Formats: sequence, C-alpha cells, structure tokens
Amino acid sequence: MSVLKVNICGVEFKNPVITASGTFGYGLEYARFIDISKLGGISVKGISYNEVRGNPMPRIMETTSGMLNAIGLQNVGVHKFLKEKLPLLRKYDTRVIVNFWGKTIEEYVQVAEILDNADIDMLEMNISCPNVKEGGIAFGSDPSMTAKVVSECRKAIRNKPLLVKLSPNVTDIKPFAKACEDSGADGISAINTLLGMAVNIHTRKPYISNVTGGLSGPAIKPVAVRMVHEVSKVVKIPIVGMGGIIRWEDAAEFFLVGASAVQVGTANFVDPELTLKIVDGLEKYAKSQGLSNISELTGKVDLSK
Amino acid sequence: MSVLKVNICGVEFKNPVITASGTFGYGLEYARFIDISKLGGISVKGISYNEVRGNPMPRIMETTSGMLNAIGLQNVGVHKFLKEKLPLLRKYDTRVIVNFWGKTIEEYVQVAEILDNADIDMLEMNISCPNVKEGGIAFGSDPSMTAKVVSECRKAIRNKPLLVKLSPNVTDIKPFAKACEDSGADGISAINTLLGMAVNIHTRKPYISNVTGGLSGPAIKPVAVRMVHEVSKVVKIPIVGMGGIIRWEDAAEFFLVGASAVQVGTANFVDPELTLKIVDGLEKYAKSQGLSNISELTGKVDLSK
Amino acid sequence: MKGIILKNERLNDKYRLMEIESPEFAQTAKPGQFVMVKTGLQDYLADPLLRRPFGVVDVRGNTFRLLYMLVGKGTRLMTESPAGSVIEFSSSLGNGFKSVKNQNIALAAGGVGIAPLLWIAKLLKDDGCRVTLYFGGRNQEDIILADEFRPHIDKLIITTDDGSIGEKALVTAPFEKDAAGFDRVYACGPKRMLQAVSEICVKGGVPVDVSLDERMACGMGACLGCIIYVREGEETVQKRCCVEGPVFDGSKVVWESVCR
Amino acid sequence: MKGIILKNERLNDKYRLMEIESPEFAQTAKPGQFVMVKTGLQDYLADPLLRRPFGVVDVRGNTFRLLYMLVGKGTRLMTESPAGSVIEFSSSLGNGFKSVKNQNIALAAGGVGIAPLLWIAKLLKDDGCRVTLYFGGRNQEDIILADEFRPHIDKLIITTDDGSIGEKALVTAPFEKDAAGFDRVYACGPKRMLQAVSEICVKGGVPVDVSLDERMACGMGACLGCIIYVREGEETVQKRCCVEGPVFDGSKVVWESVCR
Ligand SMILES: Cc1cc2nc3c(=O)[nH]c(=O)nc-3n(C[C@H](O)[C@H](O)[C@H](O)COP(=O)(O)OP(=O)(O)OC[C@H]3O[C@@H](n4cnc5c(N)ncnc54)[C@H](O)[C@@H]3O)c2cc1C
Ligand SMILES: Cc1cc2nc3c(=O)[nH]c(=O)nc-3n(C[C@H](O)[C@H](O)[C@H](O)COP(=O)(O)OP(=O)(O)OC[C@H]3O[C@@H](n4cnc5c(N)ncnc54)[C@H](O)[C@@H]3O)c2cc1C
Ligand SMILES: Cc1cc2nc3c(=O)[nH]c(=O)nc-3n(C[C@H](O)[C@H](O)[C@H](O)COP(=O)(O)O)c2cc1C
Ligand SMILES: Cc1cc2nc3c(=O)[nH]c(=O)nc-3n(C[C@H](O)[C@H](O)[C@H](O)COP(=O)(O)O)c2cc1C
Ligand code: FES
Ligand code: FES
Repeated sequence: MSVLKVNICGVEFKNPVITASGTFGYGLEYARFIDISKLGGISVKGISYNEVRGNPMPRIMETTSGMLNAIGLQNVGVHKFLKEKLPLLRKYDTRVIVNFWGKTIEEYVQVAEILDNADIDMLEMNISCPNVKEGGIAFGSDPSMTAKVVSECRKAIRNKPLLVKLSPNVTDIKPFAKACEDSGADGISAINTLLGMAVNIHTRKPYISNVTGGLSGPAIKPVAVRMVHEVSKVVKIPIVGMGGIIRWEDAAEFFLVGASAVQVGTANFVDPELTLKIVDGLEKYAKSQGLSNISELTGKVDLSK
Repeated sequence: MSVLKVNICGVEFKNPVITASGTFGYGLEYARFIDISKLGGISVKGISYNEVRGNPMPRIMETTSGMLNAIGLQNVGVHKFLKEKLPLLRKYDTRVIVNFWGKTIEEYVQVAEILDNADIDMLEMNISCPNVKEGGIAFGSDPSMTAKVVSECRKAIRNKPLLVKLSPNVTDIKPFAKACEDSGADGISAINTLLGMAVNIHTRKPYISNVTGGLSGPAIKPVAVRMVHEVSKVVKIPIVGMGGIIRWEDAAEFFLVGASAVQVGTANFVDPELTLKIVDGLEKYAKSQGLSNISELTGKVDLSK
Repeated sequence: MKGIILKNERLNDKYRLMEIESPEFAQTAKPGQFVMVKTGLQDYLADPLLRRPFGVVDVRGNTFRLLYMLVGKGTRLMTESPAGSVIEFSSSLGNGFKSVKNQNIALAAGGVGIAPLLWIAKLLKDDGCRVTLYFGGRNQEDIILADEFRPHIDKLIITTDDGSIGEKALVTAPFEKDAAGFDRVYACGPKRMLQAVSEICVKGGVPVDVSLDERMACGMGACLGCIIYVREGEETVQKRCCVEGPVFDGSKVVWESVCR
Repeated sequence: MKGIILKNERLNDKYRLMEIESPEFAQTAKPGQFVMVKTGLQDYLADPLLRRPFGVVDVRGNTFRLLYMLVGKGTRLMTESPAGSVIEFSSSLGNGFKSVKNQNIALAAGGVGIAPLLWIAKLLKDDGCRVTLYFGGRNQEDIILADEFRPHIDKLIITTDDGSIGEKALVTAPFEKDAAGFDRVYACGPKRMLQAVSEICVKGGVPVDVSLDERMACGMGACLGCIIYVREGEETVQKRCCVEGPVFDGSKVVWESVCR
C-alpha cells in the first residue's frame, strides 16, 4: 500500500482517503460496519467549546443525486469529545482530524488551544458551515475575516497542523485560500456544502426546518473539482479535496486538479464500504498509471490544447 | 388553460413554461419534434451584435444528474437573427424572449436598441454566462457593474420589458437582484449555470476545452430554488425561475419560492416533450390545489414553524 | 450485505411484500429492527442516492421480508426489482422491540406501521402472551397482512377512516376503551397516532413502546439527521432514531417536537 | 418515441446488438441516420441524464437495430434492458448517407464504426454497386457483424492491430493500396482513421463521406455542443454534427479541429 502513503502537512497517512466531517460521526459509529483502520483518516463531526444541540428537525432531505442537510453542528462539546469519544477512536489505526468551530474568534481559539494539546493528528477549522448563523460562515464569506480567525488560531496552535475548510458559496474562492495560506494555515480543505433549498409542494413547507441546507453528494462534484482547481492555482500548501466523491475515479479527479488527499462524505451514507473501495481503486489506478506514489498525480491535469 | 395564463412584466403568456436560452436554439430546431405553440414562451440563444463562433470543442459533458457546457455564446448575431430566424419563429403562437449580451456596456446597449424595435415580446439580458470572459459575467459578479449595465440598457429600451438574468456564482445574490430592480429591470431571471469542471482521468484532460463549464440540470435545482427564494425576498418585480426543472413538481417548487414563471433548459435535451408535460402537470396541480390561477402559488412557501 | 429477491409481491396498488434470501441477515435480525435498502439495482448510478429504511417484517429460515408502501422514487424502483435479482442492504439496525412473557399485550398499528409488528406478535404469542391487534387504516387497501397475523393473535380489531372494512373510526377509539386492561402496548404508525396511543397509555399507566420513523441518511448514528427528543428526568435529551430507536418509550417522547 | 426491445444480444464482452420494434421509427429512418436513446428504463430518475446517440444499423419491417459498444454507464444500463421492455428514443436524426447506383464503392469501418455501414451496403449492392468493405479493429473482438455483411458486399478485407484476425495492420494500409480505384468511399470509425481515409481519398481524387461523432446533448441542433468545422470555399464554417451531419464530405472537414 505504500503507493498510497501520503504526507499531508507533516502527518503521514497510510492512504489519502479520509472520511469527511459530519458524515462519519466520531468514527466509532461505523466501526461496527467496516474496518475503520483501513481508512487513511477520519475527520470527526465539527466540535465546539460547549455541547450544541443543533437545529430542529427535519434536518435532511435527499435531492437529485445529492442531499440537503442542516444538522446545525450538533456535537458533544470539546471536553466530552476528548474524554468519551477520542480514547475509543484512538484504538484504531487511523489518523484523527478534528473539525472545529466557534461562534466567535475567541471560541475558535479556545477550542483550538484545547485540541492542540490533545492526542489528535490534525485540526480542521470549519469556517464554512452554511447551517448555523454563528457557525463560522461569517468568517468564510469575507477574506479579511478569514485572515483574522486563521491567524488568531494559528497563534494558539503550536503542536498540530491546521487545515482550514472553505465554503463554496462565494464569488471567488481564491482570495480565501490565499488568506488562509498567508495567515499560517498548513493546508486547505475544500469544499463544504453548497447552500440549497427544497420545498414539499404538497405541504408547501421547506423539507428542512432551517429552510435552507447544505447540498452535498455527486450532484456538486463538478463545482467542487472546479474550486479545488482554483485553489491549487493560488496556494502552495496541500489541499484536501472533497465534494461528491463516491468512487475512486472521483477521487482521482480531485488529485489531478491539485488535491493531495481527499475526503469522502455523503458516500458514507450511500454505502459505508465505498471508502474502502475507493482506497482499493486508487491503489490499482496508481499502479496502472505507473506511479510510485499517488502524490505524483497531484495537480497533473493536462491543460495543454 | 386560463388557470395557467400569466402576465409577466405586462406581457401575457398562455402558460408560464418558457424554454431557457441556449437550450432551445432559435426555437425552430424543435418545431419538428414538438408543437412549440404549446409553450408559454421561448428564450432564444444569447444574441450579440456580431456573429460569434463560440469556444473550441469539446463543449459539453454529462455529469451526475447534470451537464457541463461551455458553448461560448455561439450565435448568428442580431442582424441575422432578426432577418433569418425571427420571422420563422413568429409564425408560432408563443412568446419570444430574446436573450442578449455584449462584451462592453456599449455593445449591450447597441443590441438592446435594435431588439427594442424588433418584433419580439421581451428582452432578457444575460450578465451571467460563465463561459466567456467578456460574456457579461464581469457585469454579473459586482452589483455596481450590474447597476451600470442595467441602467444604461434601460435607457435604450423603451418599448419592451427587460428581464435580467443573474449568475449563481456569487456569495450573495440579493444585492444583484436589488441592483437590477433599482436600475429599472422589469423582472429577474435566475439562475444561470454554476461554474464547474470535470476531468477525464485517463487522458488527464478536462472534458471541456474551456477547462470550466456551466453546470445545469437536476443536480443544481436545490441551489436554484434557494437563490430564487432569496431574490424574492428583496425585489417586488417578477422572477422567472429556473435551474434543474425536468418535471412539473420542480416547476411548482419554483413558484412556491417566488417565481411567476419558469424556464426549462437541460430538460429539453433529456426529452423535448418534457416541457409540454410540465404544462399539463402544472395545470392539473393548480386545479387540484383549487387555484383559479397558477400565480396564486407564487411565493406561497409556508415558512411557519 | 447482499441478498436475492425471492418474491416481490403486489398486495394492492399501495403495498408490496418483498422476500429476500440472506442467511447472514436472517441470523442476526431481531424483531422491531430495520434495514437500510439500496433501492436501485445499479451501483454505478447515483439517483436515488441514499438507502431507504424499512422495518423487518419477519425472518423465516434464511429469508426475511419487507413490507413497503409506494411513496416516491425509491419504493417505485423497488417494485421493478424482479425475483431472482440481487438487492443490497445494511445489516439489521436499531434497538428493536423487547419481548415479554405471559402478559396481556396490545399491538396498535396504523397503515404500513403494521410492518414491524408481525414478528413481535409471533414471539409474544409463543411466550404465552395474550395478544390483541388494533389495526387502523384509511380504507380497506391499508388493511394488509391481517390473515398472517391471525394465528399469532387472540383478537383483531380493525378500523378504517371510511368504514370500508372494520369499524369506521380512528384506531385509537376502540383502543382507548380497552387500554387500561393491558400490561404493555407496542405501536407503530403515523406519529400523531403514536402520540395519541402514548397519551392513552400514560393516562392508563400502561407501558408503551412506539416505533418511530424519521428521514434517515445513514441509519448508523453518524449523520444526526434523525433526532428524537426524549425526556430523561428533568431533561430533554436527543436520541438518534436509528441507533437508540426506532423503538422508544412512548411515555418519554417529546411529542411536540416529533409531530411537526 | 417508444419501442419494444425484441432482442438485446451479447456479441462479446464489448458489443451488444439490440433490436427494437417501432413501426413509426422504422418507416422514417434512413441509412446513416442516428437516434438518441434514453438508456434508463425509468423516466423518474435523472442519472444518466442525457440520451445517447447511436447509429441505425438497419431497418427490417417494423424493427430497427442498434449496435452498441460498452463504454460507460449509459451503455452499461442498456445491457440491463431485457427483451420485452419498453425503450424510449428520438425520431431518426441527421442527414444520413446519400446512396448511389452502379459504382465501385469502398466502405471503411473502424471498430463500432461498422454500425451505420450495413444498411448502406445493402442499398448500394441492390442498386448495382460493387462493394468492398475494409474493416479494422484492435483485435478479433472488434470484428463483428462481418457475416451479416457478406451477402451485401463483394469483398471483405479485415485488419486488426494484433493480427488476431485478418491482416495485422491499420485498416488504412490495405485501403490506401486500392483507394484510387473506387468511385466513392463511405467511412465510419475513430476520427484519426477517418482523417487518414479522407486524406487518402483526397489524394486519389475519390469522393469520401465520413460519419463523425461528437458528444451530443440534444441531437436536434439546439445546444451547439457538437460542432464540426468544415471548409466552404475560402471559409471555415461551423456545422452541427447532429443536424448537418453526422455524415460530412471528408475532403472538407477541418481535421485539426475535429481530431483533438
Ligand atoms: C425506521 C423506519 C422504518 C420504516 N419502515 C417502513 C416499512 O416497513 N415499510 C414502509 O413502507 N416504509 C417504512 N418506512 C418509511 C420508508 O423509509 C419511506 O417510505 C421510504 O424511504 C420512501 O422512499 P421513496 O424513495 O419511495 O420516497 P421519496 O419521497 O422519493 O424519498 C425521498 C427521501 O425521503 C425519505 N422518506 C420519505 N418518506 C419517508 C418516511 N415516511 N420515513 C422516513 N423517510 C422517508 C426517503 O428515505 C428519502 O431519503 C420506515 C422508515 C423508518 C425511518
Ligand atoms: C452520431 C453518433 C452515432 C453513434 N453511433 C454509435 C453506435 O452505433 N454504436 C456505439 O456503440 N456508439 C455510437 N456512438 C457513440 C455513443 O454515443 C457513445 O459510446 C455513448 O454515448 C457512450 O455512452 P455511455 O453512457 O456508455 O458512456 P459515458 O462515458 O458514461 O457517457 C458520458 C457522456 O459522454 C458521451 N459520450 C461518450 N462517448 C462518446 C462518443 N464516442 N461519442 C459521443 N458521445 C460520447 C455520452 O453520450 C454521454 O453524454 C455514436 C455517437 C454519435 C455522436
Ligand atoms: C450530514 C452532514 C453533516 C456535515 N457536517 C459537517 C461539519 O460538522 N463540519 C464540516 O466541516 N463539514 C460538515 N459537512 C460537510 C462535509 O464534510 C463535506 O464537506 C460535504 O458534505 C461535501 O462532501 P460530500 O459531497 O462528499 O458529502 C457535513 C455534511 C453532511 C452531509
Ligand atoms: C448548452 C447550454 C447553453 C446555454 N446558453 C445560454 C445562453 O446563451 N444564455 C443564457 O442566458 N443562458 C444559457 N444557458 C443557461 C440556461 O438558460 C439555464 O439558465 C441553465 O441551464 C439552468 O437551467 P436548467 O438546469 O434547466 O438547464 C445555457 C445552458 C446550457 C445547458
Ligand atoms: S440516520 Fe444518520 S444518525 Fe440516524
Ligand atoms: S447535439 Fe445539440 S446541437 Fe448537436
């Protein structure tokens, strides 16, 4: 499997397939169903300082080849996470990335400081949840705010690499990526969900209580691929690409446009084994392309005419 | 059918189902296959002052439940359109909306002036094509530019209602809609395509020669519904909603979030009869809901908890 | 998991019964559990995308059965899966019903809510319980599987909204009259019915287990899309319908948040 | 339009032959035309979304045939459509091949490019032409329908890249030797092959019709997704492969823009 071994921001992953935040719980939920030690890593559900109960129900709805969610960042809070979830998750041989957020810069920093000293591999700062007014999206819709929150957190984080997860709901993602890099982020993850809405024409009510929700799944892949490509043109730090990956071919596409690793989200709901199939598929593909390592694929899209 | 009769910006449409620009040629292409007189209206392929040859091939690719296109606004130019296409199209009993664009404000005005005196029912100003650098998208990504080009065109257009077609590739669509209304637009049409990209992992080349293309089809419907809903919250002028409509249920959803009519694009490729089925379906739905006119549905989404 | 569809039987315009062979599933499933079913036959297509949850009707040898109501594209697609074809699904999920012995039991079903009650009826009956089934529907079309129940129940009370079969009433009407006499109630059906049944039980001091449904993305406790609010002492706590449910103590459910 | 699949025959791992009954289609189709096929059986699903273009192999009574190569999800889905099921498609599209009488004709096919040549071969032969078929493929697997051609051609020359059947050569090699002797050439296959065939014909002064393929969204001239560049006098003009094609005068095609 060494053909799949990748180093992202100084952390070695046995393979570049990571489950995406919010779609894999705290990792443990899936341990009954698949061998999670075969995953490159797990990005856990977005953690905040205090426990958060999230949005009212209903929170999810399927759309054509995608789904809307407005979970509202429900989580057990950083303390309970570290005490009750992390020790169990650490028993598995996979990298743990902790996705985190705050309502204010202070809260971001507070959580970051705690996580920086915890037994985790990497932090992923979420400034892009579209479903909570104070869930960081304000920091993800204005590059100067992005710069501020990232540099404040950077100061607080001394021991761990920091990914920043970007929102696709912007006119131009490039300044955000640049702001992250300039403010000390070690890597970018992209993309979070697209803001969407669906209405039940019989009840006339939105399918999601929050009215709008985040769109994920294969439907959004072309937008995600485009944005990862754009990000790769302006930053040198590694990119963890995601959005609509359900097959290894999708993952390969993200590598070609500049990703160094991928995250897989909605696919975990479609079938928990898809991530493992993606790992296998990528390995075969890398070998068939004569690569000694999958990272040789990163950014190798051929733009010649 | 009077339950479907709608008045959009002073123009009466026999029904609110209009074929979307770029997906129905100059209307005539489909006349062999369906009775285009049954359509509420036809928005023709984006017209510019001079003939335009568009982007190199390949220009289209299917994606999951959607497609990418980068036609590049190929069109015969306004003069040839008026001379060779329009007279033939006018033989059919359907409204003709002319989608138009320019590389500069002057060109927008030039085309608008010509069209204002032509035998057409409405103008639709495209400031949102993502596939041509000078195809108006600059005017659609900055509200002050939008205000400028709309108000200049408004001065030139005295006889016809003016729709402005908005881009979804923005952080917030509301200021654009507001700028249009404030600058004298009679209506808004939304949305144009989402910017996307797809790569052939075997050749490593983008599937679209232009690298990126516009994503359309059912995949984008949740984003389109959300944006039409947002627009409806800030403007009083009518909205023509579109994005991913392939069934009457989809069309009804757009009405509920604020549309007064809909456009159907990619569905024409899926099956040219879908538009006619949407007309029939909407009529039955309106009647089953006890409406005397479909317009009673506009904006009736129920946001109570 | 994979299984082979042995039967995909049309009961009427609204319901189908599917029998699937899968020793692995059959050996592990318990009454009241559910399964997430991939409704499409092709794994290379993404519409429909998510799996759909269905209650396990029962297990017989190496096979299990699903009763499904035609709702949208997923269930419509299931009607097109021919016998002999392979179908994919999760392992058996959720907590299921807890069985009891030698008690006087009521089962209350509304429409397709009948699905998870057959198996528990069998078990209860085998374990010496007296079992009464209250089964309500809109009309005759909804009253399905009743014949399969007969050997496993002592009494069957049917109601329909239009009186096309059984009493013309809501199922809660006859149930309410008898409720106080039962030792325990198991219920599945529309949420408002479950609320009514639970309120009747609470009044009568009868324990009640309700099987709830919420839209589910994962069915495995990861997405947090299926939250049910339950009272624990003074507190209202959040439970995942898929993992801590689908069966909940009806007296603890915060019905205002569940019936929307 | 709709038709009923009468046969969906596996020729080998790579190719299938589908026979569809549709009097309406059969009565109007012409040799060299194509059809846009809805590959999914369910019209309520959106993946795959667009219809797929296929050449019409031939028409026999009320039926027509398609030869399809397994490429991606649309064609894979077609393999799963059982005989007896209903399939949807457009009316017959495109300009088709112009037939001629009493001439010495070459047909040149590469792989699945054989599809639209059978019908025109029949017509040409019936109209007194002498017909030679040059048929190239990667290997034996690609050499399909050859037996069906035999009654309608005078000579068959097969080439494969690996020599597993016929001459080990590109199909253009034997063709080039004989080219100057033909009155007209009809060709279908990979674009580079069509370019080579066209260049040989131009050199020899032989008229050549090539059937081109481009990705198509509408197939009806509306989307402008299928542009072919063709020389008209001094100018390079844009043609829609679906409407003004798929058959073009090979001597006029601007090959640099078509072979990418
Ligand atoms: C634990 C559980 C057990 C169930 N058991 C049964 C059963 O035994 N028999 C049966 O007929 N139905 C059962 N349902 C409901 C069943 O899951 C839905 O009817 C089915 O998902 C509809 O899918 P569709 O594609 O036909 O409808 P669509 O409307 O196209 O589905 C769109 C989305 O909404 C969801 N959805 C729609 N209706 C429901 C619903 N009532 N509950 C949950 N999600 C829904 C779907 O899963 C899908 O994600 C159960 C639901 C749950 C949660
Ligand atoms: C006029 C014409 C006639 C054709 N005749 C035949 C025929 O008789 N037999 C046959 O096997 N094939 C034929 N093709 C090619 C055939 O259309 C494609 O192989 C088929 O669309 C692949 O679909 P898919 O879903 O399996 O592949 P996917 O790769 O999943 O398709 C994705 C998209 O790419 C398009 N696409 C992929 N390959 C091609 C291609 N080579 N040409 C055009 N579009 C493509 C598809 O239509 C679809 O929109 C013809 C193409 C054209 C334009
Ligand atoms: C149910 C659900 C919950 C999510 N929760 C989070 C979250 O807590 N933090 C976060 O950064 N992203 C969250 N996301 C976004 C995903 O991590 C991912 O960015 C997005 O879904 C796109 O990838 P996909 O198409 O593979 O799902 C969530 C997505 C879903 C579907
Ligand atoms: C092939 C193609 C060409 C298009 N050309 C134009 C155009 O010329 N002008 C324009 O305003 N929109 C154009 N559009 C956008 C559509 O009019 C419509 O806004 C978009 O496709 C979303 O609707 P749909 O999902 O129903 O296709 C084009 C779309 C497609 C698919
Ligand atoms: S369905 Fe995902 S947590 Fe219950
Ligand atoms: S395929 Fe649409 S114009 Fe030819």
